[in-house]
Amino acid sequence: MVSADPQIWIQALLTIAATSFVFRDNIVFKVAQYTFIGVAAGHYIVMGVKNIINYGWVHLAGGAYIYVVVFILGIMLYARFSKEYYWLYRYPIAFMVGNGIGISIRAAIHSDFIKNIAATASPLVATAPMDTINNIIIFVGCITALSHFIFTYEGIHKGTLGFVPKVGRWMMLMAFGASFGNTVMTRFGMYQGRILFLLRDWLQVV
Amino acid sequence: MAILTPGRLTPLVAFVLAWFATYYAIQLGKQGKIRIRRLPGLDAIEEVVGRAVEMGRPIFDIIGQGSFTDGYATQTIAGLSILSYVATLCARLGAKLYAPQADTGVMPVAIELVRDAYRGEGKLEELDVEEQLPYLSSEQFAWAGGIIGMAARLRPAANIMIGPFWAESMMFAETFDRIGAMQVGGTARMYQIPFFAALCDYVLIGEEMFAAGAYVSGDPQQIGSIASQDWYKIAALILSIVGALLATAGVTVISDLLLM
Amino acid sequence: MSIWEKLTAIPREIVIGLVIISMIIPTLNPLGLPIMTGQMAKDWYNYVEDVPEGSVVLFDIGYGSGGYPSLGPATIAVFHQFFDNNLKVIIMATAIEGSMMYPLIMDVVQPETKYGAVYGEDYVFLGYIAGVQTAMAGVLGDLPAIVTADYLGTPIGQIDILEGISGAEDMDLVAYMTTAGGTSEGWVYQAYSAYGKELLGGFLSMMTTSMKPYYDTGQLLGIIDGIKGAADMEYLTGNPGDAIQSSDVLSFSQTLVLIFIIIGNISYWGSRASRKEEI
Amino acid sequence: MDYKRDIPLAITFLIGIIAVSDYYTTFESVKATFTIIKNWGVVLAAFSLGLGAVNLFRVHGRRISKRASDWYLSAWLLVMMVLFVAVGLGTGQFETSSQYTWVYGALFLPLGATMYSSLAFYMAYGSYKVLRARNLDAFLLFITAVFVILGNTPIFPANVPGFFYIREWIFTTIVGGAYRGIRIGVGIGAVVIGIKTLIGMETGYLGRR
Repeated sequence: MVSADPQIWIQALLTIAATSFVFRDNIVFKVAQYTFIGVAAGHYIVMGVKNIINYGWVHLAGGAYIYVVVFILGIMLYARFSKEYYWLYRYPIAFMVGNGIGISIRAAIHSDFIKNIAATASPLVATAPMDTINNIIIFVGCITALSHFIFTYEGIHKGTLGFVPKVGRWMMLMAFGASFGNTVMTRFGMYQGRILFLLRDWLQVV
Repeated sequence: MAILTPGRLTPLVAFVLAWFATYYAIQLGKQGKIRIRRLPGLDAIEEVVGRAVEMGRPIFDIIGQGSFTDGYATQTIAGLSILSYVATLCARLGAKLYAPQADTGVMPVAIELVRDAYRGEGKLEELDVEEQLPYLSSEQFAWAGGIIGMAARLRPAANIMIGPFWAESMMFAETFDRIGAMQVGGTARMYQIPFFAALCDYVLIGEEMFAAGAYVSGDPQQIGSIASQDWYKIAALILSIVGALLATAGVTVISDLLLM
Repeated sequence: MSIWEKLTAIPREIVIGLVIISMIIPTLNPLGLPIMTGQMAKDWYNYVEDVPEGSVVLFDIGYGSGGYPSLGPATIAVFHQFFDNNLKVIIMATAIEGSMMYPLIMDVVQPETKYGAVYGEDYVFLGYIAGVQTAMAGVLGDLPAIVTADYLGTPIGQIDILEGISGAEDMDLVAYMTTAGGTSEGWVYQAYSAYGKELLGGFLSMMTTSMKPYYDTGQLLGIIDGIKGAADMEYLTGNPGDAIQSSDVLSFSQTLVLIFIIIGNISYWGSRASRKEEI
Repeated sequence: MDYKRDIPLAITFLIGIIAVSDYYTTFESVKATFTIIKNWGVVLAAFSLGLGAVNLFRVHGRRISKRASDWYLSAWLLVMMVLFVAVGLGTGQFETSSQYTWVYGALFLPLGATMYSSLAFYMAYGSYKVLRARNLDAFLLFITAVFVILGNTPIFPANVPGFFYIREWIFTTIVGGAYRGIRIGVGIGAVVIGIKTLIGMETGYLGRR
C-alpha cells in the first residue's frame, strides 16, 4: 500500500522533482532547487544561532567579558555587504584565515610530506616475492608521479630522463581509472538510497 | 623542560626552511632567474582554438565557480591566467570566445583580462562583453544548467575548463562531448581530476594548471612559489630514492632522521 | 547510418531509463550475494575488537543527507560494534547536518534496548560544532574549555561520561565518517599528527584513492570505503542492513554500466574501422 | 600604516604563528592562548554561517522587487528560508524539536540526498559516451576503471573471486604509489601557499575593494 504519511509524500515528490534534471532542465526541478537553497540557508542560520549561544554567549554570560570582542568581530563579518565599511569585514576574516591556515599547514608538512617520504624510503625487498614486486611498483609510482610535477628543471622532462615523468603520467592515469571506478559506485550507492525510499517507504512494495 | 614538542624536529626544520625557500624563490622570480617549462597542455589549447577557427564555431572557456575569498582562490587565479591566454589566441586567430561567469567578485577581473587581451590584438571592437561573458548564477546547478543550455544553442567546437570544479564537472564533460566539442580540462581539486582525465581530450593534472597559469601570466610571485615547491619535490625524490636503496641494504638512517 | 554509428549514439533517455530499471529490480527481488570483505574494513573491525572494554572513543558525524545512503549504514554498523564491545562513545558533528543524522542513526542502533547502554553514561552527543578543523582541534585540545553542553542543552558537568575527559589524552581512539575532503584530511592533521591518536576513517568511495596514502603510512589504521565498506562492516559485525541490500543493486546497475562501456568501445572501434574501409 | 589592509594582514600573521607554535613548542602560555583562539574561531565560524542567507536575501530581494524572470521562485526561496528559521528558533529547541525534525525530514533530507546522487545518471551516460580507449592515455585509465568496477560489482567476485583480488591489488600498488606521489606534491603546495598567505603575499581573501 502507498504510504498515507504527508511527510513521506512531500519527500517522494521532491525526490522525483530533483531527479528530473537528468532528463532536462524544467520548472519542477527549478522549484526543487530553489526550495533546497532556501531550506539550506535557513538550516545554516538555525545552527549558527545555536552555536553562537552555546560556544559564545554562554561564556559571556558566565563572566568571560573578553567574549564581547568575538561578538563584535562576528558582527563585523556582515560589513562585507556595505560598500563603505567593507574593510571592517577584513578583521574577522583575517582571524579566520590565519587560524585556518596555521592549523592545517603545521600538520600538512608532517602528514603529507615527511610521513610519505619516510614510507617510500623503506626496504624494497621483502621476504615474499610478490611483496617485493608490489613494493617496487609503489616506489616507482610515487617517484615518477612526483617527478611529473617538477616544472622549473627542464632536464627532467627531456633526454634520457624524459621517460621518468612520462611513466608517472601513465601511473597516475591508471590510478585515476581506479578512482573513476570507485566514483561510479559512490553515485549509484547514493541514488540507491532514494530508490529504496521510494519503493519501501512511499510505495511500500518492498 | 624541552622547548620543542618531541618527535617534531624534522617537520619544524622543513617548515622553517620552507619559509626561506618561498621568500628566496620569489626574489629569484622577480629577477627573472627562473624559467618554467612550457606544458603540452598549452599546445593543446592552441590546437583546439585553431580547430574552432577552421570549423567557424565558437570556443567556451569556463573558469569554475570559485571566488577570490574561498580556499580555491589560487585555482581561480590560474584559471583567469589561462582565460587571458585563450582570449589572446581567440582575438588573434578570429574565434568567438564565450566565458560564462558565476562569481560577482571574479567577473569584473575576468572581463578586464579579456578586454585587455582583445585590445592587445587590436580587436576590441569584436568583443561584446554582455553576450560573451554573461553572468549566469552563483548557484551550482543553476549555473551548470545555464552553461549546458548555452552549449546546446551555440555548439562550440571546443571547451576549455580550467579552475576549481565540483560535481558539475561530470555534467559539463558529458554535455560538451555530446555536441562534439574537443575538451581541455584542468583542476587541482583532487576528487574531480579523474573525471577530467577520463572525459577530456587533454587534462592538466593538479599542479600543472598552476604552472601553466604562471607560464602564461609571467607573474614572478606565481613562478617563484612554483620554484620553491620544486626544490622540496627534488629533495623528496632524493631522500626517497637514496633512502629506499639504503634501507634495502639494511641502513635505515634516512627514515630514522625523517621521523625524529 | 551504420549499425556502429547507431550503437555509438544510444539516446540518453534510453540509457537512463535502463539504469533506473536496473536499480528497481534488485530492490524488489534481492539476490543475497556473498560479501567479500576488503582489507581496509577488516583492519577497522579488528582494531576495534582489540580495544579494551570501557575505552573512550571520539566519533564524528561529518556528513549530511547527501552522504547518508553510503555512510549512514556504515555508522550504524560501527556503532553496533562500539556498543557491543562496551566502549564509551563521545559523538560530535563537524557537518552542519550532522545533528539531523544522529537521530536517524540511533533509531536503528537503539543502544538502550539492544545493548543496555545509557545516554550520558555510555554515550553522549555534543551536537554540531562549527569551524571543521578548529572544532576538531578544540575538542581534542581542551574539551571542557570549548564545549559547555550536549546537543539537548544539558551542561557537561551533569554528564557522567565526560567527567575527567579533558582532551585527546583521555581518549583512546578517534573515528569519523565524512563526505568532505577537508574534514577527512583535517582529522588526520588534528588527531593523528597533532596528538598521535589512533585514527579510523570512513568516507565516500570516490575519496578513498586520495586518502589511501594516509592508510599506507599508518596514519589511518582502517578505512571504510563508502557503500562497499559499509556492506563489509555490516557483514563483519553481523548486522545486515541497507548496505548489504545496496550490494545487490550495485550488481545490477554496475553490470549495466559495464555493458554500456563495452558497447561504447566496440562501436567506437567498429565505426572507425568501417570509416577506413570507405576511404 | 593602512588600517584597512595592514592590520588585517598583521592579524593573519599573528594568529597563524600562534597556531604553528602551539604545534611545535611546549610553552604553556602559547597553548593557553591558542585554546582561546580556537574557541573564538568556532564562534566566528558560527557567525559566518549567516552570510549566505544575507546574500540570498539581497540577491533574491532585488529580483523580486524588479519582477525579474522567475521572481516568484525567488519569493518561494525566501519563504522556505524563513520557515526553517521560524521553526528552528521559534520553539527555542533549535534542531532538536519534533517540529524541526519534521520539516527537515520533509524538505531538506530528500533534496540533499537526491541533488548530488542524481549525478549517477550522468556517470552512467558519461561512461558509455566518453570512457573509450581512443589512445594510450585513455586506454590506461579505461583498463583500471573497468577492473575496479568489476571488483566493485558483487556479482563478479561472487563467481570469480579473482576480480576482487585484482581490485585490491590495484588499490595497494597503483593507487598507493601514484597517489602517494600526488600527496607529497599537494602537501608541499598547500604549505607554500599557506606561508605566502601568512606573510601577506597572497591577499585574495581580503577582497578587491
